[in-house]
Amino acid sequence: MVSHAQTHRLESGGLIDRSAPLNFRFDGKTFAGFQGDTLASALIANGVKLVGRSFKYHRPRGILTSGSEEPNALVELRTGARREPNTKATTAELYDGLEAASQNCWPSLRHDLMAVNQLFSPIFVAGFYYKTFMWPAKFWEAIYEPAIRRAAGLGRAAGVADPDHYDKAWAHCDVLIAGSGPAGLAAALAAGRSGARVILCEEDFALGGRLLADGGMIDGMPAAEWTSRTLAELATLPDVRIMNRTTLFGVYDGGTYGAIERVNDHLPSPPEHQVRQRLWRIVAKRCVVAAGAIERPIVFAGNDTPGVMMASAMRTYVARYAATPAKRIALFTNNEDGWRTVETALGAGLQIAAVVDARLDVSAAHRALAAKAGFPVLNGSVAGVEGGKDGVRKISISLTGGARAEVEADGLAVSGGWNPAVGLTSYHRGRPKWQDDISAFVPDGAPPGMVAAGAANGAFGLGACLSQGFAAGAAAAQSPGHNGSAGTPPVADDETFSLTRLWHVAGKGKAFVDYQHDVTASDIELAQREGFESVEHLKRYTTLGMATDQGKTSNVAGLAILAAVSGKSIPETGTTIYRPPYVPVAIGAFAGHHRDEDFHATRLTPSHHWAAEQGAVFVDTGLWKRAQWYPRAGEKDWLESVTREVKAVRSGVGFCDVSTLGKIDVHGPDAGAFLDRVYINTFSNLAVGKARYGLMLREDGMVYDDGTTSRLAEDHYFLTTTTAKAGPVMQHLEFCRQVLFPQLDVQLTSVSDQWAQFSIAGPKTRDLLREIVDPAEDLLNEAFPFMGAREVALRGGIKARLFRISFSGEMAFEISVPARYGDALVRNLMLAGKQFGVTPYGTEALGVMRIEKGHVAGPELNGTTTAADLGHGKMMSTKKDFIGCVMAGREALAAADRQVVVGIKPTDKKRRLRSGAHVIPKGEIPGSASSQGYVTSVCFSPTLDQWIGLALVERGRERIGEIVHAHDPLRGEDYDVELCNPVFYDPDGGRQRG
Amino acid sequence: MRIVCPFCGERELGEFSYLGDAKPVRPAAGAPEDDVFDYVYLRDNIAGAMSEHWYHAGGCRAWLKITRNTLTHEISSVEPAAGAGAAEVGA
Amino acid sequence: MKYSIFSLARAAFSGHKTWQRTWRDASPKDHYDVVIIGGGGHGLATAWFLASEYGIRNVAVLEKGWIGSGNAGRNTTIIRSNYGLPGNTGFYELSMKLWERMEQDLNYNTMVSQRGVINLYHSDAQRDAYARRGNTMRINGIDAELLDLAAVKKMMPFLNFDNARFPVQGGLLQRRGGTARHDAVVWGYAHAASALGVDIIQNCEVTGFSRDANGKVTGVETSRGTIGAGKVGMAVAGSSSRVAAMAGLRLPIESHVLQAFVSEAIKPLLPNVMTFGAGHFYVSQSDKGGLVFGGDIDGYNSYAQRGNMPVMEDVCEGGMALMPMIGRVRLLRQWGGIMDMSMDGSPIIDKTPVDGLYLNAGWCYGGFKATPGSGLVFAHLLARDELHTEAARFRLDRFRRGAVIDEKGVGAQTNLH
Amino acid sequence: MSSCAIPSFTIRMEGASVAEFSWPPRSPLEHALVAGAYGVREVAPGIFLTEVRNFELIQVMARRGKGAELASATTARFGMAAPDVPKAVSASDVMLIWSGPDQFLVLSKGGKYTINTLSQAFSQSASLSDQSHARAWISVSGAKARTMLAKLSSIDLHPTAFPIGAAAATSIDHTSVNLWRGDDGPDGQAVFNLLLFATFAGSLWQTMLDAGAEYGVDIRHSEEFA
Repeated sequence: MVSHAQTHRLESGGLIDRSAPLNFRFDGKTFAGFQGDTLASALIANGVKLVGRSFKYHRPRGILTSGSEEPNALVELRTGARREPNTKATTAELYDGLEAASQNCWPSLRHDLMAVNQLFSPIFVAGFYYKTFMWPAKFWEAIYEPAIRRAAGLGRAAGVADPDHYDKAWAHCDVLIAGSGPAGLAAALAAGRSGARVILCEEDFALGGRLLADGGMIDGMPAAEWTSRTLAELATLPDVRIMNRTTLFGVYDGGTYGAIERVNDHLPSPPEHQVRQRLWRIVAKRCVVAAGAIERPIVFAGNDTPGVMMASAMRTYVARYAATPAKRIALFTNNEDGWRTVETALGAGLQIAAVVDARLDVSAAHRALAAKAGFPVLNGSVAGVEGGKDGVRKISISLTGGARAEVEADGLAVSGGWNPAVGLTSYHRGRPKWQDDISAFVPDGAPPGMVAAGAANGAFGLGACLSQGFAAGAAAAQSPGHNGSAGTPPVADDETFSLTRLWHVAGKGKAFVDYQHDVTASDIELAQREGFESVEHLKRYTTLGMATDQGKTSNVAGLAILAAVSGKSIPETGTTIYRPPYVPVAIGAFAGHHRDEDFHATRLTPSHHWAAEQGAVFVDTGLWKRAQWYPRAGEKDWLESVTREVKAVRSGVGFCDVSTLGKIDVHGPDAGAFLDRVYINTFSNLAVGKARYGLMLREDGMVYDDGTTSRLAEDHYFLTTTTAKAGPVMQHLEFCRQVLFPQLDVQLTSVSDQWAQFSIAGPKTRDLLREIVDPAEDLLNEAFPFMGAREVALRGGIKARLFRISFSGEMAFEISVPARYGDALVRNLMLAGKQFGVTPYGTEALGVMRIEKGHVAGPELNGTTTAADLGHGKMMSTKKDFIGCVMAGREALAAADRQVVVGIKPTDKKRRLRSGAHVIPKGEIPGSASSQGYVTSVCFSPTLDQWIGLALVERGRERIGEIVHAHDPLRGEDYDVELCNPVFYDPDGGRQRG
Repeated sequence: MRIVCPFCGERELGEFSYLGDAKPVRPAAGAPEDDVFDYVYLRDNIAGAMSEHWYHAGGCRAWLKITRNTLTHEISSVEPAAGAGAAEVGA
Repeated sequence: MKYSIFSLARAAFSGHKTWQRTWRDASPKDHYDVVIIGGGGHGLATAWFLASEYGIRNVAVLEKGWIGSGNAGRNTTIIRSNYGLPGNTGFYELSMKLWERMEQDLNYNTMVSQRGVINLYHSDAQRDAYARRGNTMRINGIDAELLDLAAVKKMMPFLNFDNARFPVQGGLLQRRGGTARHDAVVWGYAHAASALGVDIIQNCEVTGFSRDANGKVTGVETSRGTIGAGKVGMAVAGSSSRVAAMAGLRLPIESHVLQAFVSEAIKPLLPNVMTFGAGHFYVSQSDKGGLVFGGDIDGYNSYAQRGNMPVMEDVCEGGMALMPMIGRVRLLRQWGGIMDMSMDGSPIIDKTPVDGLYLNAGWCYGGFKATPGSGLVFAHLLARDELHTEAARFRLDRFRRGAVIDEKGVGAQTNLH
Repeated sequence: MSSCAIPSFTIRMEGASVAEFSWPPRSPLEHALVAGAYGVREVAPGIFLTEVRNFELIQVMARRGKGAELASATTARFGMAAPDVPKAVSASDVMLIWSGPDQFLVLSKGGKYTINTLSQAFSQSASLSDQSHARAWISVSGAKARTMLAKLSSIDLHPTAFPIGAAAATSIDHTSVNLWRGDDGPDGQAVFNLLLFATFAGSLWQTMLDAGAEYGVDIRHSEEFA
């Protein structure tokens, strides 16, 4: 397709690279631009005026600004999975093949049928929706809300996974500088020369800030030359880092700053192995905010017509991009700075239609310029704009004194003064203060270590920017102790800044305050009339300042109008609270690497790769991957595999990796005394070479965790925790050791990763172990009784620890070997156990056997059960102080009608049980009063050949044998179950002691 | 937030975990139930400088007693818990 | 003036010059039957129920700043009644039923949108816990459905099902759950209460309590003078400890920051409210188009209304893990509210040991959905001096007795609730 | 492979067959680590990742009030004092790495300072735990080492902030690690060392590769004690 000619591009000038032409598409049409353009400047160069539609009325909108404060020119950038809604054309860097589309319009930008909303605009005033759509109630979700939702919103998200990658990084410096304008560069010079570590962040791709468009003379040379010399000097300083395409968006406690680096957004897609964007956490001792100021609009009728543009943006397009937003320009200003646009436009050979200046004291120099160039200077204000989606045609002016005038122009530059960029300085709830001479809020109460300099501090002159920036940089370097010479500060003259306050020109037609959200001056008046007088109420009622530009161009004008109608001063009215981020930041960047399978780290057991070779099915348990079962060829479902594994253990021998248990070495002369305080039962009297089951409470008396702890030496216990609580228990024990009982001589170390631990269970366990263990080790009951624990030698010279403990209820040992031998151990167990039919089993079979044995686990240790609830009330020592002992005695924890652990089995042996069913007394109607508990754990018991379960039931232990009702409306099931002893299998425990 | 661990130096917030008010002291064995209730449940919930227990979980595993202003998050002092670094005790 | 499409159309002819204040701008009187401290959703709802249900209209609501400036205006606007423990279940359902008639009750469109709330589960254990909770709901007459993977895929095909670290297995759905427009709830109650004679007094900070010789509270001292009161109700979640301390009370409450986030507005993307079960992330999309989302509390005591970066990252990581399609959607604003975190994660609505002083506190991060229910049961307590049957377990002495309502089972540590 | 002879034994099986058993230690990174190049290949690798295998790692924790005794026992045993601030000190065959208040790690070549050999020396003054199998040891070097580590670690690794011999107990990806800077490599580049928890090692390894891919990674493993 043929590229459209760049009809609005100047023959020469600008910071674009004319040797690097680029093609791009907007709404399906192909255009040409240059390297160094933004999408906005390239559209302007091609004479495109209509770029978007507004939020509520779908009014045609053009380009208002040249930066990240842009409210209007939002596009969907890129296509497919990379589509980015609401992208500001003013900051999107042009690249070859760029595709963008206008948004919030249908069927097309030029002929947007949603613009019918404008017909209803007399009704669609601020907050109209709070007053209607209430009847009939059902209609809200069915009709009104879907219509509102479809009409609202702006661009469309891609709707499919973001194909690009993001990462996050840390940086550290003495002095962090936001902005590379004159103040920022001067600050970097001073700090860098002093020897400080400096990071300077600039959101633009080009460095120089307003110098890029406004130029000026610094140290006797043109600004561009000074900038390049300065950058050259900074490049020689080893600890000065300049980061362009990087926006400092937030400041957090302790001098931590958030920044977003758009690493590859200027390319069609990131190169292989590279990220799209990078989130920086920058730790800085000092921060100099040299983020500049934002020019503010004046509110008048038709001020949203495409072709009405901020004066500074207008000259930026002309000077920096050699693109002409208009050929015949009118300027509406209330301050001196606006006139720069006139100078720039004249310099580029453009026509000036008129200057409308609200000030009475236009300087003689400006009047002379006007006379020379032949345009009128009108004292007054713009009252209206004639034009439409194709731009401005005519401007009507009310002259001071009441007369009216009209001027023909195709572009209107507007300057209502400048607002320092107070975002960063205000994010810790510092409220900016009003400075009368510039009629703007300036930073106050900045977070510790942060200062503002230059325009961000309300100093608008070039000389002041340089001197403030330099002084701030030097001071910021000094406080962390860098006292090198900062050298000579750069100097420049200061321009005069004179301004006559003007916020709003009364007139006919809609006058916009917040362009994107279509908030007009009359909306603000209405809100005030209805009592929304607090500036925060105003914001919430009208949505002023809540659009994607975060009110950068609208907030101050809005509160000024509110102040005027409520008869208060602007400082009395105050600002809303400033909220980070300074510019919107992609959610993907905050996530960085942590998405998809990398969302969280993964922990693998020592036998993981062996299990994977066996085709094990894995389950996520916290961060762990655990073998859930080991399917074999021909098995039709998990239940068949699990049933086989259980039967194999109960009849022969099997093993299971239990390395995920938390393991803690408890050392020291007071180790026993320490354990006595953290467990409800006593451990100081445990013999060396023995293990004991222990239960811990929280201080509020509820059960915290359980596990077995063995005494390996007089001053060495080996404590185990549940898999889930390994980390929290370690932290809790360290708290007990360091804070509660510091007088005890005890040391704790996590050895969870040091040991590969396996449970070997089944009647043939000893037979299998004998093949592995050194023949000199006696494993018979007399030498190694139930709950014995000691180190043994394995064949081949490896040392292992053996614990005669059983979770399955079978004759069983747990064996620990140093973790790097874990893989070898399972392979050797398989080899040695082949003759016994050894069977690896997973967590499902482990769970089945623990339910058969009535052992409590996660579903019962749910943080709301007491030791007595779990059937362990008698373990609670009455002879010692331990964590939780007092609160466990409170009346409700000791009540007779508590829900306690009991077994359940269906009266119909074929019936399947499900966890989460409620227990209702037989014959009672299910209801909140009749629910007496719920089913916590269920399994199919191969041993009993039926489903069984555990439940927490009121007075359950007194009701063994009672038939109750399992009520499960969620799954449409109701059936009878019998309450029974929770120990379904070998209640005497003969097998595990055998 | 950044915390200057007395053992490790300045570290970022993510390395630490929080327990809460360090003022309540665990009553000695045999204390009345009301005292224990007070220790476990009641809080001054100070708006201002507050003494707190933090744990350098992602670092040296020391429990710390930190004075921090709950209105500004400013940290004015950090000291180890009595049992952190106890090798010097009595030595 | 009654709000309707007709009054709106009429007003349009006058350029909307005829609208009155949404609520009267009242100055404090010397004495009220009931003074409520806190002009948030709960305080205003309490006043409205006192006036409309209990016939007590000599009521003032005192607000330190502007109404709705606390957590009422800083939450993620979710409404639901999917609780699992006795005490909570009935109360939140009472509240849900009041949401369902709120707009007609108040003549104010609070945009109650019953678009469904789904809690996703990622493991068998989580499914079982949700099954228990869902059955509790059903037994109490509350709608609940346990969805399997296929049903979740059909409803939300955009979730990450293929290469997730913790794959979604299903979800617990409450179709009647959803969202409401938080500020509108405040304004709606203010509008309706003011119309019934309640004085809403902004910029009026309570600085102390007036007590008689017996210690009974007889009024409040404020930045706008002393105001006498038959009874004083506190509804100042986030600041409960500070206000209670003025009456010499210590509470089982700590204040913590909860962050919330909103993205740029985009065209409809998410149909409902979702909670990720394998990380800290929940999300819905506002009618304006922004994704409104949040996660866990920052974890330490704070009154700073300012969030930290690690938690912000944690929340976004959860979001990207659940639905990587939001990677290029931009986060627009981040803010923090101060939560009254109670020691068992459940609220407290009770008389206090101080005669004449009544407490409504400890809402953790569940306060918004409770707004109408809280208003009704607190009004009941203030009017009748007895606990409403649906709030009977929210007693202050439950901690001492051990009758805690601990949905998460984490005990007396507020930052884990 | 000198001190790493694989223990083995044989047993007589039922029937007549003889099974060979052996105990080859398996690094937690054995599966994840694929020697060679990773990531960008057009440029010389900016990152060198080397897993060091075959080491002893003993955690030494002073007993209450026994700091001075432990210090003298340490000096007697190793001829150097254990650092009492976050540093790593080394002799030819051993490194003492600070790991927390009153504690340090003894890192030595496989078989050199085992838990058994050290238990005697410190029996009165310290508690010892063997961590030889609990960690994976990775050295990170190359021109882009700091840049890559800045994606993983919140610690300031600038030469002035983290000089040779500096050590830290810190976290990567919410997982505890020990990090220290050894002597610079022959190329003059800094060398950073990491001890990762074994069960997390594969996962963190992948995270490191992803962080380094854009700079080009050279991957290897070594039995040589650095």
